[in-house]
Amino acid sequence: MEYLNPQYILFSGILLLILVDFLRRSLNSNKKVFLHYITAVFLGLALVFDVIYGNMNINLFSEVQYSQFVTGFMLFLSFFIYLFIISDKNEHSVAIDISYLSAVLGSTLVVLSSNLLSLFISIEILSISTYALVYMYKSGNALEGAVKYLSTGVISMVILIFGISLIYAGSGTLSFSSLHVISYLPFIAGVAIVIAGLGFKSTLIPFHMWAPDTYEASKSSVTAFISSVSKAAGLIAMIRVFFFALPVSSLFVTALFLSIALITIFISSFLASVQDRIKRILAYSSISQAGFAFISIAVLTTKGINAAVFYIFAFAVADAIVFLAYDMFEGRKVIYKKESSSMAQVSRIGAIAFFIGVLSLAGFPPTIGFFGKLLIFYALFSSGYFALVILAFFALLVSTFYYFNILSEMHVIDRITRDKKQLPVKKEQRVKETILIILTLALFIGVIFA
Amino acid sequence: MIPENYFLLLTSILFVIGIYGILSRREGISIIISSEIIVNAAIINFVSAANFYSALNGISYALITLIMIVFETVVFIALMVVFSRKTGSLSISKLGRYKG
Amino acid sequence: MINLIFLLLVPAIGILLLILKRFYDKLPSPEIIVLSVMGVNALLFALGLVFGFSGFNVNINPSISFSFSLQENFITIPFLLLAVTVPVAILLFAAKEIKQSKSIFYLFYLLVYVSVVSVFVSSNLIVFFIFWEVAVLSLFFITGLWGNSEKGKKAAMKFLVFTQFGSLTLLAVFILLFLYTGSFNFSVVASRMSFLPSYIEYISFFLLLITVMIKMPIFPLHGWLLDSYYYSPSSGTMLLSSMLSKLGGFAFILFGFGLFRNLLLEFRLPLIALGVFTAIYIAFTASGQKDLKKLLSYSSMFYMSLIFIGISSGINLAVAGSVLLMVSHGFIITMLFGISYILLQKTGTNETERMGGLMSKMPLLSFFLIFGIFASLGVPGLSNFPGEFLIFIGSYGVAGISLFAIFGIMLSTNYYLRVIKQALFGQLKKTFASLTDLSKKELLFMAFLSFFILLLGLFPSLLLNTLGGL
Amino acid sequence: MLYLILLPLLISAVIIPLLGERKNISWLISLSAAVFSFLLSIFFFILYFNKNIIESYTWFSFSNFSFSLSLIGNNLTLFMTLLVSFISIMVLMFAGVYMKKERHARFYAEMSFFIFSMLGLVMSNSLLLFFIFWEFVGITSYLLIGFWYDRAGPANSSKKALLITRIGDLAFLAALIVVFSALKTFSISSILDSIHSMPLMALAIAGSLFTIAGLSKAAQFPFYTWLIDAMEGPTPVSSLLHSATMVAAGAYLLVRLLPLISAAGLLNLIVVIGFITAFAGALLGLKERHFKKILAYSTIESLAFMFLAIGTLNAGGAIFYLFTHAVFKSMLFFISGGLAIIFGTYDVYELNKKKLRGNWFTIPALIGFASISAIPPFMSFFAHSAITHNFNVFENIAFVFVAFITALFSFRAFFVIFGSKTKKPLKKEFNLFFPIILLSIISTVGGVFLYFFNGIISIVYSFDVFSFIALAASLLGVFVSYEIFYLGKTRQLTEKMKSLSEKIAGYGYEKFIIAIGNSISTFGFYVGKFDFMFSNAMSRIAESTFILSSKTREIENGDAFRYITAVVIGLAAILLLAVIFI
Repeated sequence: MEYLNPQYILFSGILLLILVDFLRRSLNSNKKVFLHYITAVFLGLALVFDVIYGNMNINLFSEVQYSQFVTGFMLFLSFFIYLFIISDKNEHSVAIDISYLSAVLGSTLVVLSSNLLSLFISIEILSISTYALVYMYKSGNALEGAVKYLSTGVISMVILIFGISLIYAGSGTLSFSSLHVISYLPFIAGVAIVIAGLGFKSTLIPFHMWAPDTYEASKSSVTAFISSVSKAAGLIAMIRVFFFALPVSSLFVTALFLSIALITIFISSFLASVQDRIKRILAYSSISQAGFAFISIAVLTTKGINAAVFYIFAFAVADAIVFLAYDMFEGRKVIYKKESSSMAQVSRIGAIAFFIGVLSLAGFPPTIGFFGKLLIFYALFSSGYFALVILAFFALLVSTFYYFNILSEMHVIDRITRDKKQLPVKKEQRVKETILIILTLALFIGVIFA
Repeated sequence: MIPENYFLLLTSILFVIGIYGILSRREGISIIISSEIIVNAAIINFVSAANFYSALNGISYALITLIMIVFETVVFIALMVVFSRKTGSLSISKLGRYKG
Repeated sequence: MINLIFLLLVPAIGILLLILKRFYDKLPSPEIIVLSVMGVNALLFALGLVFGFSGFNVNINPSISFSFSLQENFITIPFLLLAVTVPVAILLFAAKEIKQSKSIFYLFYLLVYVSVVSVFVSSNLIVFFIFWEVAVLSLFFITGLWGNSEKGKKAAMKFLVFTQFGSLTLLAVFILLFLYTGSFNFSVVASRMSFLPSYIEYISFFLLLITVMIKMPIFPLHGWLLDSYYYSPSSGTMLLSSMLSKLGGFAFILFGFGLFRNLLLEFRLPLIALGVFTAIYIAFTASGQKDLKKLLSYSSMFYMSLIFIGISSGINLAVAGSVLLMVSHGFIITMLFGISYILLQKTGTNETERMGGLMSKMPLLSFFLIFGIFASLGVPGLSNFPGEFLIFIGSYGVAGISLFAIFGIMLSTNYYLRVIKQALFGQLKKTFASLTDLSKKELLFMAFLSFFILLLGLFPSLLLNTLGGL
Repeated sequence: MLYLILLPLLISAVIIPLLGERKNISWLISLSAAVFSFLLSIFFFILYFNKNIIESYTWFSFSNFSFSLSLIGNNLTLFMTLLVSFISIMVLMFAGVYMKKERHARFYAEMSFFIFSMLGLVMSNSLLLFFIFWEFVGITSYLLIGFWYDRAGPANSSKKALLITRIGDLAFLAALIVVFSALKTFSISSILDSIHSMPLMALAIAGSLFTIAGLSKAAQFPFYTWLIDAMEGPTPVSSLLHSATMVAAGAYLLVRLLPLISAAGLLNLIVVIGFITAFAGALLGLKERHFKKILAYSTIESLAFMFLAIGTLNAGGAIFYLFTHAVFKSMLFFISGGLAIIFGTYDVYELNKKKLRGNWFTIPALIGFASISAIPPFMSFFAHSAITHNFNVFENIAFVFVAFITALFSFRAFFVIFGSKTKKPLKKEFNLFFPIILLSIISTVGGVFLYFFNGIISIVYSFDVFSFIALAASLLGVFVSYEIFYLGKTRQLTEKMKSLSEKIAGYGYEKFIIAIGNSISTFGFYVGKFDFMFSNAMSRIAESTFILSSKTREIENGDAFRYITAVVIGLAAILLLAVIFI
């Protein structure tokens, strides 16, 4: 029983795939699809085991109160995103399956890591496999996205490890349970550098600049993964380090975090509102979502962390939905905001799912985006940050503006009845729509986790 | 016995040199090389701190770091190869299809 | 006993049917579905008036005290009357106005309907907020998609951003209440109001004021009003003016008067002064309008400011008057907007100066226009009078300044009479020689509303007796 | 049971529109309703004579406040119902002639409703009910004045009438609120009982607001202009408006609330306004050519007399004069309408050319104009003496002048219209003939009413020196006007009088009112513009931030190197902050 947890399952999946790939010569090329199914089965199994048995619990990786929930939704999302990916009949190599599995593994490990170094390793696993995913899942100009992602990523990673090494030099330990705050310059500098390093993964401004480009360059289903699961991992890492490992409740850290969060929310909102391409708006919106989650982390209270975890879940699901739905439209050349009117022609269900996803991102009830924001404001209020909430309101207004700019252009609805001219529906589109429906349902049912 | 602070000073200097290296050149390769300098600084930190605290895990952290960074470098260089093949240059500034 | 959930379930079934209609064309037309839904709901409401309503409660997430609970409160019945009846009339009207994407329009229409009804009966603040937002959203789309083709979207966006800010401040109030009382349940919150520290009380009260002032709207925060009223389709304008603005008043009574009564009493003088200023300012603004729809939009705001005066006086007499005025104004303004749309359709212009002498060609329409105008001028026997009267009596007792709002009524007499004179009286223009009077459906619409205007005007005690809990 | 008096007319007001346009049926219904009301009034008058019966109904009540509507049956109110319903019968009969060619249903429905409201008004004991009927009267009069909506004149004048009387309505409303807040009751009788428990401030406010209401309804200075314009309406409407209903309501209100007004200390003001109005009305009437407008000015003046009586705490005199005035003024309007039906004009000089003296209109007209001038033996002479009872010396002296000028301007009209002798007699139509003759008989022998009247309301006559001086002045006025207008002597004087009245007319009061109206519109227009800018200001601010952010987007120019730089800058910033703060 001890080994029946998602991490081992995923790891064995990776090994199996490598083995099979190694023996590929002997396999028929038709059997490749079979490998995809195996991958999907492993992801599904991981999800099931997470729900039943929870995560692995060893030296460097241990469960915390929310880890089962977080890995659960990560696996849930990864599973459906993967199903979405393979529902495309496009040939893709087993390498992608492997990197996908290892990315998922990395992100679940981030949640569990109880040591700064294991955190670093998990993030590395996640990063490296997502670089590969971005590049290998060929779409338009994936190379540019990959290069931008990678060059920023490499620097962030080395910064991170340097920060970790400074912390080690300052305190002599990297284990979260034994770390404690000391007022020693190298240690402080290390902490500061770690903030910068982790900021990359969770796309906080000013470490966000790769994100819009990479999101736009890579295939939307991959973007869905990066912007939901991988970003969730980055934010969870923030929580791990700054709430559990280094409970620094000094005014300085709070002020720094809050200002980073506010800057992130505001700048991304304003930048999103002047974009023309839908995907880029979504990219910036995804950054602003991270800002919201971070604002809740920044208060550094239990309420704030709970709110942040729930909010991360909420926006991850919504982000996954909008990017997956957008994947369907992207194929039909719906690029610019004003073209969103033809979304509904591509897929009516896709359009509606996109619609609801955006609503959730904008924080409209009764979706979980609203409940996430509710919890965040609750956390902020209970720590007494009234002015901050009002500021956040303004940012929300701006975000309402750009979200609804897409939606009102969308005519979700207007054209459907008028134009009977529907594009022919393929079988895989039905599969995709089903996936979207399931995810959309999660947007409503997710309330029970709040 | 060299005091711990000397090592920290050294690694800080290395760090700054690395950062300078990253900022001064636009070729992908120079970025990865400068990054290596920073990683080396981190490794020095780990090792010296392990010595200072007389705990062995610092050494193992250094080794793990080394391994991980090798992966990273490999991926980076692989991508750079593709990149230079496609664009005929190593300057990452040449990219500009996706912007603001 | 009629369970309140039925009032929500019936429209929900209607929504489902509308969605299913996509796939099975054999279902009746959307208008009929919506009409029957509303008919059944009205019947349920009538039954409920006779046999009483019972509450409904389902716990969803106890950790944030989120339960789907519906309960009558002290001002529910009059508002329910409004929410159950006026949309029927608007439907009669929309059936003529809306030509494209009918099923989607009615989907949004039912959403507005169900959300307004639910806001009035919900006793959990989250449920309240959810439906509050759904109403805003649906109206955003109604304005944006069926409104003026050029400016509709912009107006809708303005409406959304403004009201969204109001919604967020309301949300902040709810969260603050939850923070200190530990519950989103209205009755629990009400019983634990003493837990709030005084500064929190102040903060929440002012946030609530912002919400109310945006929603009703009141002077500095009324920027969205004109655009969204003007560029909406007429049925959207009717929904906005008769339903959405009433949500603001409802929230003000429920929370401002129900929860923060001490603060309301403390601040009533400046609030009444603000209301009086708004009333006079808007009456002047309306006097300057040449366009009938704009004029009506502003005049609608004028009555909302009277309501604001009434509620902020904090006297139960005036609050009861505000409730009456809100209900009655819902009927009247719907009728007036309907007439303005019919005039636009028939004469091709919204400017009263360019009409003239229509009375000889359209006696029925003229009758209803004059009827509506006199009703909104507060002629006794019609529904605005008891409300206005109670508001003035109540608020005069606490602030003599409220009498100055009567000057606003004077100004509105002026502009309304100008409308009658320019549009109906005078010589018939030659271009209008072939005008026809109201059709049967429009007549039904008018008669339906007039019936309620007369009924509530003659027997205000029908509503007042339900307000005993104030 | 008093509401029974109201019912017939209400029923007729509802039934007539339902029946639609049918020949004469609307007329018959409304006439018979008025007759019913009249009979019921007689019945109740006899039943409740010298009693004080209050019938109260609760309209609605809320938390200890009861909004009750009550009717009162006593000598005064029932006498007023008698008067109103009687005059209404006469007017409706006349309307049968005058409105033959018009569309009936709307007219008679509105007339019935109008009479209904007036009957309700005179009987109501609750101020709330009083206000309700007061509003009804105002609005129905608006609709009636604008009966010929497709002509420019009625369209304008009806708007003006309602606007100006609406000032009074709203003043009434405000006063009602003030009184209710102070005393928690609407009942006039209990209000008058407890005046002294009212705070002085509230009393003053309420009193002046009620006075404004009364003045505006009764078309006194400075509100009189609407009444002149209201002549654009059909003549039956004018006659009803002028005699027993609309304008009388203003005086009646003050009569009912006389103790309150006097406690508020407004009596002298009312007297002054009364004199101003009387002078102004008479002088303005001098230049008028339009028969109905001359009558309108005389109405204004007569009402001013009532206000003089009210201002001197002489309720009985006011009511007596109201009665007298109602009788002769409606008759004069019938005459004007009758002439207009036959000759198609209201212009007195046009009528002069038609050679009217000697036909059957002459005697009633003479009676009417003599009544205006208060010449014995007509009833109005006694009424005048009743008015002047409480006058002091100054008021009496002023009144002498008024009497002179009144006689002058009223007989001017008579002499001009009936200036030349005719040969052929005019046709007599029963519905026209009967009311005129009946009313002229009443105005003639009305003096006999005196003793009867005294039983109804306490009236004191004062046939003192001044009343005879006033009589002499009136006769002088008749003589002067005979000299000037009939014989055509002293043209110079005529010209002077004309120019004087034109000067008064030209002092721009009308223009001033119109200017106020226009400036409200203009001001409203600018406020509207301001509001438009104001509401757009916020979106402008939002747009400017978007412009700002479209500049910021330039930072992300797609150069990956810049992205790395951003990371390093961010790192440096955080590091710097960390080092500085710790």
